[in-house]
Amino acid sequence: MLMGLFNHWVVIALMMIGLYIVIAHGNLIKKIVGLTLFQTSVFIFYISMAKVNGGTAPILADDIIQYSNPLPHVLILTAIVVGIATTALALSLVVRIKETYGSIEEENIQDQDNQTFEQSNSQKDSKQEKQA
Amino acid sequence: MNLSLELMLQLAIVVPFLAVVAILVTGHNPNLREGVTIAACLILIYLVVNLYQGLALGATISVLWWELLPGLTISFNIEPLGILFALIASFLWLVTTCYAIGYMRSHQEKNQTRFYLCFALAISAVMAIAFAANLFTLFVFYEVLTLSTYPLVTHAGTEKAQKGGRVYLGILLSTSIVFFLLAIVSTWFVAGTLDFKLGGIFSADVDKTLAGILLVLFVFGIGKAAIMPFHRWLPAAMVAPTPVSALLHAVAVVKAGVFTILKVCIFIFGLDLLSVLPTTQFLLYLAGASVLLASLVAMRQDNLKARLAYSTVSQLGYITLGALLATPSGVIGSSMHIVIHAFGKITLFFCAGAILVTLHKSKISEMRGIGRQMPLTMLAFFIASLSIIGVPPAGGTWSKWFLMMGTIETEQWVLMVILMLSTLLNIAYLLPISFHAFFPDLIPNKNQPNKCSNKAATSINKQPAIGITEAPLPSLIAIVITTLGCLILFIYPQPLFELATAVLTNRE
Amino acid sequence: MDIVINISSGLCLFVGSFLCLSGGVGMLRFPDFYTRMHAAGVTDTLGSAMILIGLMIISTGFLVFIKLVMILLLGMLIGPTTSHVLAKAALHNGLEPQLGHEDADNKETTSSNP
Amino acid sequence: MINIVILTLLVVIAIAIIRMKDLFAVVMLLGIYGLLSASFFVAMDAVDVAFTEAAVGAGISTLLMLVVISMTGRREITTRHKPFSALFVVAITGFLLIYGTLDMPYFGSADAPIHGHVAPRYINDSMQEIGIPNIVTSVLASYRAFDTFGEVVVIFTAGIGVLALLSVVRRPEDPEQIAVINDSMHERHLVIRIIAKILIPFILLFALYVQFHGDFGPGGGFQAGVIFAAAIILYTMLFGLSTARRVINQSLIRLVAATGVLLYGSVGLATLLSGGNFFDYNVLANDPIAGQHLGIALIELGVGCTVAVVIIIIFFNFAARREMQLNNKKQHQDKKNKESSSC
Amino acid sequence: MIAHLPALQVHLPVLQVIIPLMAAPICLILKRAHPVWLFALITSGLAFVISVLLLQQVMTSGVISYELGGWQAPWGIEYRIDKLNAFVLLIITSISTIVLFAAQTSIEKEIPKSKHTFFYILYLLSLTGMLGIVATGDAFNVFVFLEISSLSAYALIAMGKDRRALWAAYQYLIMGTIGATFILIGIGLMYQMTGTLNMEDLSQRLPEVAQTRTVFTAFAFVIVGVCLKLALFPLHLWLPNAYAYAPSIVTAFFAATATKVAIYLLIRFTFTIFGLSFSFTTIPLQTLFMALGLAGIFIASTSAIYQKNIKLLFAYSSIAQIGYMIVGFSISSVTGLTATLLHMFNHALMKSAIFLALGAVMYRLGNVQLSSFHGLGRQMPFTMAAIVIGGLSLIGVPLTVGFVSKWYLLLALLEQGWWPVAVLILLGSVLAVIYVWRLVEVAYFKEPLSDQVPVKEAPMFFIIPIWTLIIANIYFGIDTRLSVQVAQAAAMSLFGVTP
Repeated sequence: MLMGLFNHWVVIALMMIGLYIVIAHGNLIKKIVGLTLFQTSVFIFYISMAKVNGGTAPILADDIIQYSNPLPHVLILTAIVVGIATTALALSLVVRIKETYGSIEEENIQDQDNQTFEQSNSQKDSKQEKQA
Repeated sequence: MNLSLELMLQLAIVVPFLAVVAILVTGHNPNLREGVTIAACLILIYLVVNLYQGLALGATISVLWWELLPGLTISFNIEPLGILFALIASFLWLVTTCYAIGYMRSHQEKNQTRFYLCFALAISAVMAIAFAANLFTLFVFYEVLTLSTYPLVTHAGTEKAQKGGRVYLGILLSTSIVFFLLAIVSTWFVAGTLDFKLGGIFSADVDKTLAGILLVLFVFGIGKAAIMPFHRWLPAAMVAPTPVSALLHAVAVVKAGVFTILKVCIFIFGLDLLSVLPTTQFLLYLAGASVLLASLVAMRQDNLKARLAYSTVSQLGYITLGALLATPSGVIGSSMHIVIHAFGKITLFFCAGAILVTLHKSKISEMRGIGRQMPLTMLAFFIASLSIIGVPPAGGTWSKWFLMMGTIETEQWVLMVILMLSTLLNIAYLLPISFHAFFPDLIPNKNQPNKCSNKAATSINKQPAIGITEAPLPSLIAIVITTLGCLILFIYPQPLFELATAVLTNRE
Repeated sequence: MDIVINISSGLCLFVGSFLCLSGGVGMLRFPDFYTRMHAAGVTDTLGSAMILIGLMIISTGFLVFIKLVMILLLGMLIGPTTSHVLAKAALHNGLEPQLGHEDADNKETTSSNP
Repeated sequence: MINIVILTLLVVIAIAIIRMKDLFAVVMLLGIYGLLSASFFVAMDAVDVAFTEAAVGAGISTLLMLVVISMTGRREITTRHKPFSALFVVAITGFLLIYGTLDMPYFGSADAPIHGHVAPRYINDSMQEIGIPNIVTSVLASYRAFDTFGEVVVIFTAGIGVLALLSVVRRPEDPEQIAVINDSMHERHLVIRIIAKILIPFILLFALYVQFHGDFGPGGGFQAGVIFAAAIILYTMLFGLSTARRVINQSLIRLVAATGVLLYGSVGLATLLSGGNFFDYNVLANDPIAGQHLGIALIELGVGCTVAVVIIIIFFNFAARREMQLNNKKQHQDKKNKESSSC
Repeated sequence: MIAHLPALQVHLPVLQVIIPLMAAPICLILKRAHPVWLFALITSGLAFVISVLLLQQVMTSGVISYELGGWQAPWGIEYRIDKLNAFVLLIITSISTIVLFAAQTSIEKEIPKSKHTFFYILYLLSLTGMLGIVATGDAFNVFVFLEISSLSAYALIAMGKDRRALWAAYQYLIMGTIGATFILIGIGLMYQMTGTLNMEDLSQRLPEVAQTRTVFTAFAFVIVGVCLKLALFPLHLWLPNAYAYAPSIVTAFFAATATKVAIYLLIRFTFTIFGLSFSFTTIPLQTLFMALGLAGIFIASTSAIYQKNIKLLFAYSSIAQIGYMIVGFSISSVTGLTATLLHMFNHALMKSAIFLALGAVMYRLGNVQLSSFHGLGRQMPFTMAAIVIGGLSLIGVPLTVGFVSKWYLLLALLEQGWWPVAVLILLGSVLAVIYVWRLVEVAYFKEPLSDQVPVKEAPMFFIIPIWTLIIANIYFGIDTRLSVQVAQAAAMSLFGVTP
C-alpha cells in the first residue's frame, strides 16, 4: 500500500502546499504562484493515474503492446491551457490593482477600501445632518 | 340597469380601482378629483346594495378570476357576512370621503392626490376581501390592503410618521407572512383546499392538536385584528391624518382583520370543530385579556386619538372573542359588532378630527368646555360613546347583548365578567370626555394649572363661550350621518340582525 | 563493435555527468555570483554536450541522431549566451565582482527587461 | 525510482516557494517547478503534456510573471495574518484527499478501472477510425474535439480579458526617439541580439514542425502556438516593443486570433452542413480517414493561430502597460524637475 | 444550404452553444461598438429562440442526446438535453437577451468607449460558457466551459468603474479558480474509479463503487467546488463585492444567471451523477445543506439590512435567495426540487429587473448609495416602481413570482413535517421586507437632498427591458402554468417519477 499510494500522497502534499500559499499569503502575486502550484500539482495527479507500469507513451508503434492511458493526457492538455489563461488574467488584474491601489498586499488594499468606505459614509452622513 | 349580479360583483372590486386611475388622471384639479371619488363611492354603494338585494332573493353568485395553481384560485362569491362588510365599507367610504374633503382642505395637507388614490385602492382591496371566495384570495388582498394603507399612515412624511409607518408595516406584514401565510399553506396542505365552506373544510378526523396550532397561527397571523401581543401597530398608526385613522379603525383595516377571523372561524374551521379545539380556550382568554388590558391602557392616554386607538383594540377583542365562542349568538354578536362599532368609532374619530381641525387640540386635558364651542360635534361624540359602551339608545346595545348571550350559552363565566368589567372601563374612559366638554366646572381638574402651556386652552378658561365654531361643513355632515347611523341601528336593527343570522344558515 | 560503442558512449555520459555535478558543486561552493555563474555555465555547456554525444553514439535511428545534433547546437549557442547575459545584467545592475557573500537581490536579468 | 526523485525535488521547491520573500526568486522557482513537473510527465509517458507544461509552466507563465513583477515590485512584505486558518483548511482538505486515496487503485497498476473502460477503444481502434499514430492527438482533436474547442475559446477569452483590462491607446511614436532607444539597446544587447537573430528563424521553423508533426509525435497546435509566440516575444524583448509592433500589426493579429477560433468552429459548421454531427470529420471527404486527417489538420491550425496570437497579444499588452507606466513616471519626474528648476 | 435547414433541427443542442460562441470572434472582427451590440443582441435572441425550441422538443419527445463528432457517448462528448437543462437554458438565454438590450446605453457611462467591443465579446463568451455548462453531458466538458464563463466573468467584473471592482474580481478569480480546481479534482477521482467522464455512464458505473472512500472524497470535492461557485454560505465572501462593483449590466446578467448555473450543476451532480440514494442517504447532505441554506438566508439578509450601497444590498439579498434554493434542494422531494427550480426562474426574473433598474439609476446619478435615492420615486417613477415590484417579489408578496416559489417551498417543507424550518423561511421573508422597505422609504417618503441635481427618468433602452422583466414577474406570478409545469416535469424526471 505504501508504495502503491506513495506517489499520490506526495502529490497531495504538493497540492496542499499550493493551496496553503493561496490562502495564507497576502501578496497577490504569491497567491497566483500558489494557485499555479496547486493546479500544476493536480495535473501531476491526473497524469500519474494514467501511468501503466511497463507502458509507453501513447503513440502507436508496431512493436509495443502496453500504452499508458491517453485520456488523462488530453484532459490535462486542456487544463494546462486553462491554467495559463487564468494566470494571465489574474496577472493583468494585479497590474491594474497595483496601478489604482499602489500596492499588491492584501491587507493594505483592504485597509484602503475600508477607509474609503468609511469616508464616503461619513461624508454622506454629514450631508444628511446638514439637511436636517 | 340590468347588469348581471356576477358583473356587479366584479365591478364592486373594479370600480374603486378604476377610481384610482381616474384620480391619478384628474389629480391636478382637486374639485374634479374629489368629484370622481364621490361618484365612485355612489356607484359602489349602488352595486353593493344591488348585490345585497340579490342575496336576499337567494341568488348564489360566484366569479372565478384566475387559477394560480391547480385548485388555488382568485375567485369571489357573496355571502351574508361579506355583504355586511361590503355594505358598511362602501357606505362609510362615502362618508369618510365627505369628511376628508373638509378635513384635508382646511388642514391644507400635502399630497392629497396620493391620499385619495391610496384610499380608493384600499377600498378596492376591502371589497375584494369582503367577497373573497377562498382564503388565498383573501390573503392576497389582505396584503394589498396593508401596502396601500402604508402611504396613508406615513402621509405626514415626518420622522414620526415614518416611524409609525414602519411599526405599522412591520407588524402587519411580518405577522401575515410568518403566521398567516404559514397557516394558509398548512391548511392547504392538510385540507387540500382553501375555499370557504360553511361548517369548515377540515375533515372530521383531522388531528386536533394540528388544527389547534393552526388556529393560533391564524389568530396571530391576522395582525389586523390587533389581538394583544400584536396590537402595537394600531396606536403607532395614530400619526396618520384623522380620516385615515377613521378609515383604518372603523372601516377598512381592523374590520378586514376581524372579518378575516370570523371568516376563518366559520368557514375554515367551522363552529363544531372550533368548539373542540384545545387552543380555543387559550385564545378566548387571550382575547379577553386583550379587551381588558387595552381598556386599562386607554384610560391612561391623554391624547384623544391614542385613547380611541386603544379603545379599538379592546373592541376588536370583543369581536374575536365572539367568533371564538363558536356559538351562533357569539357569531351574530360579532357580525353585528363589526357594523355597530364601525359607526360608533368612526363618529368618535370624526369628532376628534373636527376638534383638531377647528380648535387644534389633540389632548383630552385641553378639551374642557369645548362643548360650548362645538355642541353638535360633542353631542355626536356622546352618542357614539354610548354606542361603544353599549347602552341604549345606541346600536352597541344589541351586539353586546348577543356577545353576553354567547358567553352565557357556553358558560364562560370568566369571560362574561370580563365583558362586564370592560363595559365599566369603557364608561370610565369615554364618558368623562363629553362630560368635561359640556360641564367643565363639574369636576375640578387638578392637572390643569400644570398643563396650561397651551395658549388655546388657557384662553378658553378665561373667556368661556366665545361662540360656536363648528367643523367644516362636509365634515359636520359626515359626523351627523354616522351619529344618526348609531341611533338608527338601535331603533331598527332588524336588517342587520337578519343578515347576521343568515351568516350561519346554509344556503345550499 | 557493440562493446566499443557502449563503452565510448558510457564514457561520454560519465564525463558529462561528472561535469554537471562539478558545476553543481561549484554553484554551492564558490563565493560570489560571477564565479558561481561561471562554474555553472562552463561545466553545463560541456557537460550537456558530452551527454548528448554519448547519446548520439548509441542512438538507433537517423532521425534521433539529427535531433540530438540539433539539441547540441542549440545548447552550444544558448549556454554561453545565457551566461553572458546574466553576467552583463548583474554588472549593469551594479553588482561588483568581488569575494564575499552574495547579494541575491541584485540578480536582475534581461528577461524582465523587454 | 526516477519519479520519486522528481517528486521529492518538487516538494523541496514548493517548500522553498512558501519560504521565499523575494518574488523574483519565487517566480524562477515556479518556472523550475514547471520544468520538473514536465520531466515527471515524461517519466509518466505523457510526452504531449510534458511538452506543453515545459512551454507553458516553465516558459510563458514565468515570463508573464516576471513582466508583472517588474511593474509591481519584487518584495513580498512579511505579513502572515491567517496561517492558522489556512493550515486548518489545508489540513482538512489534505486529509480528505488522503482518505480518498485509500481505496484508489495503486499507482501504475494496469487493472485500474480507467485502463479498462473508455481508453482501450482509443488505443485499439483509433488507428482504424482516425489513422493517426499519436493517440493523444486523435483523442484531443477528434474524439474530444469539443473540449479542445472549449480550450481554444478559453485562451481567446483570456486574450480578450487582458485586452479589456490592460489595453492602452498608444500615442503615435516619434521614430527618432525609437531609433535612439534602439541604438542604446543595440549596444547593450549586442551579443544576445545576434544570437537571437540566428535562433529566431529556427524557433519559428521548429514551431511549424511541431504544428504539423503533431499527428505522429508529441506536439500539435497548442505547443506550436506557444513556441511561435515565444519567438516573437524574444524578438520583442530584444528589439523593443515599438519595433515589434511595426513588424506585427496589432489589429491584424486580433483578426488572426478571431480567425483561429472561427476556423476551428467553421470546421464544425462545415461538418454540420455536410450532414454529419458537429465535428464529425468523416463527412469532410469521401474517405472517412482522409476526412479525419483534413479536419484534424484544420483545427490544429486554428488552435495554433489562436494560441500564438493570443499569447503575443497578452505579452504585448503587458509590455505596453509597463511602457506606459514608465513613461508616466518619467513625465511626472520631468514635470517635477521643471518645477523645481523654475522655482 | 437551405436544403439542409430543416435538418438543423437535429443540431439544436450544439447550435445553442455554438452560435454565441462563434459570434464572439466575429464581434472582434466587426470591431465597432454599435454594430457589435446589434450583432450580440441578435445572437442572444437567436440563442433564446433555440432554447425555446429545445424546451418544446424536450417536453414533447423527451431527452435529446447529441453526439459531438459523431462518436458514441462514453468515447466522445455528448450533449444531453433533458427537461432540467432545457429549462435552465431558457432562463439564461432569455435573461441574457433582455439585459443585453439595455447594455449599449448602460455601459456608455460606465466603461470607456474603447473597451465596448471587448465588453460585448466577453459578455457573449460568458453566455457561451454558461450554456455550455448546462447543455453538456460530459463531466470534463463542464470544467472547460465553466472556465470560459468564469474567465469572462472575472474580466467583466473588473471592468467596473470603481477601483474596488478590480479587487473584487481578483478575489472572485482566486475563489473561483480554487472552486474549479476542486471540481477538477473531484472529476479526476470519479474518473479514476469508473474510467469514464460521461455523466450518463458515470451514473451507471458509480453505484458499483459507491461504497469506496474515493467516491466519497470525489463527491465532497465536487460539491465544495460547486458551492464555491454557488456562493453558498459560508463560501459566499466573493459575491457581494463582485456584484456590487461590476458594471450594472454585468451584475444584472450574473445575478440572474451565474448562480443558477451553479445550482444546476449541484442538482446535476447530486441527482443525476451520484444519484439520489448516494447523495442523500449515504451522506448527511440534507442536514448540512438545510443548515447552510438557513444560515445563508439569515446572515445574508441581516447584512443586507445594514448596507448603504444598494447594489451591495441586493447582492447580499442574492446570497439569501440562494439559501432558499438550497433549502428547497435539501428537502430532496419532488415538491422541494420544484420549488428550487421555480425559484431559479423567478429569482432570475426579479433580480435582473432590480439590477437593471439600479443600472438605470447608476446611469442617471452615477452612484447607487442609499442617500442618492432621496425622492427618486418622483424623479424616476418607472424605474423606482420596477425596483419596488421586484422587491415585493423578493419578499414573496402574492401575485408576484416570488410568492409562487415560496408557496412550493413551504408546501415541500410541510410535506416533510418540518414546521420550524417553514417558520424560519417565513422569518427570512420578514428580513427581506426590512431591507426592501428601507429603500422604498427613502425613495418615496423623503424629500430630495438640496444639493442633489434633479434627474430625468431613465432612457427607453432601460425602461423597456426593465418593464419586460417586471411584467414577466407579475405574469408568471399569476399565470403559473408554464413555469410550474416545466419545473415540476423536470423535478419529476430527476426523481424518476412518471407523472
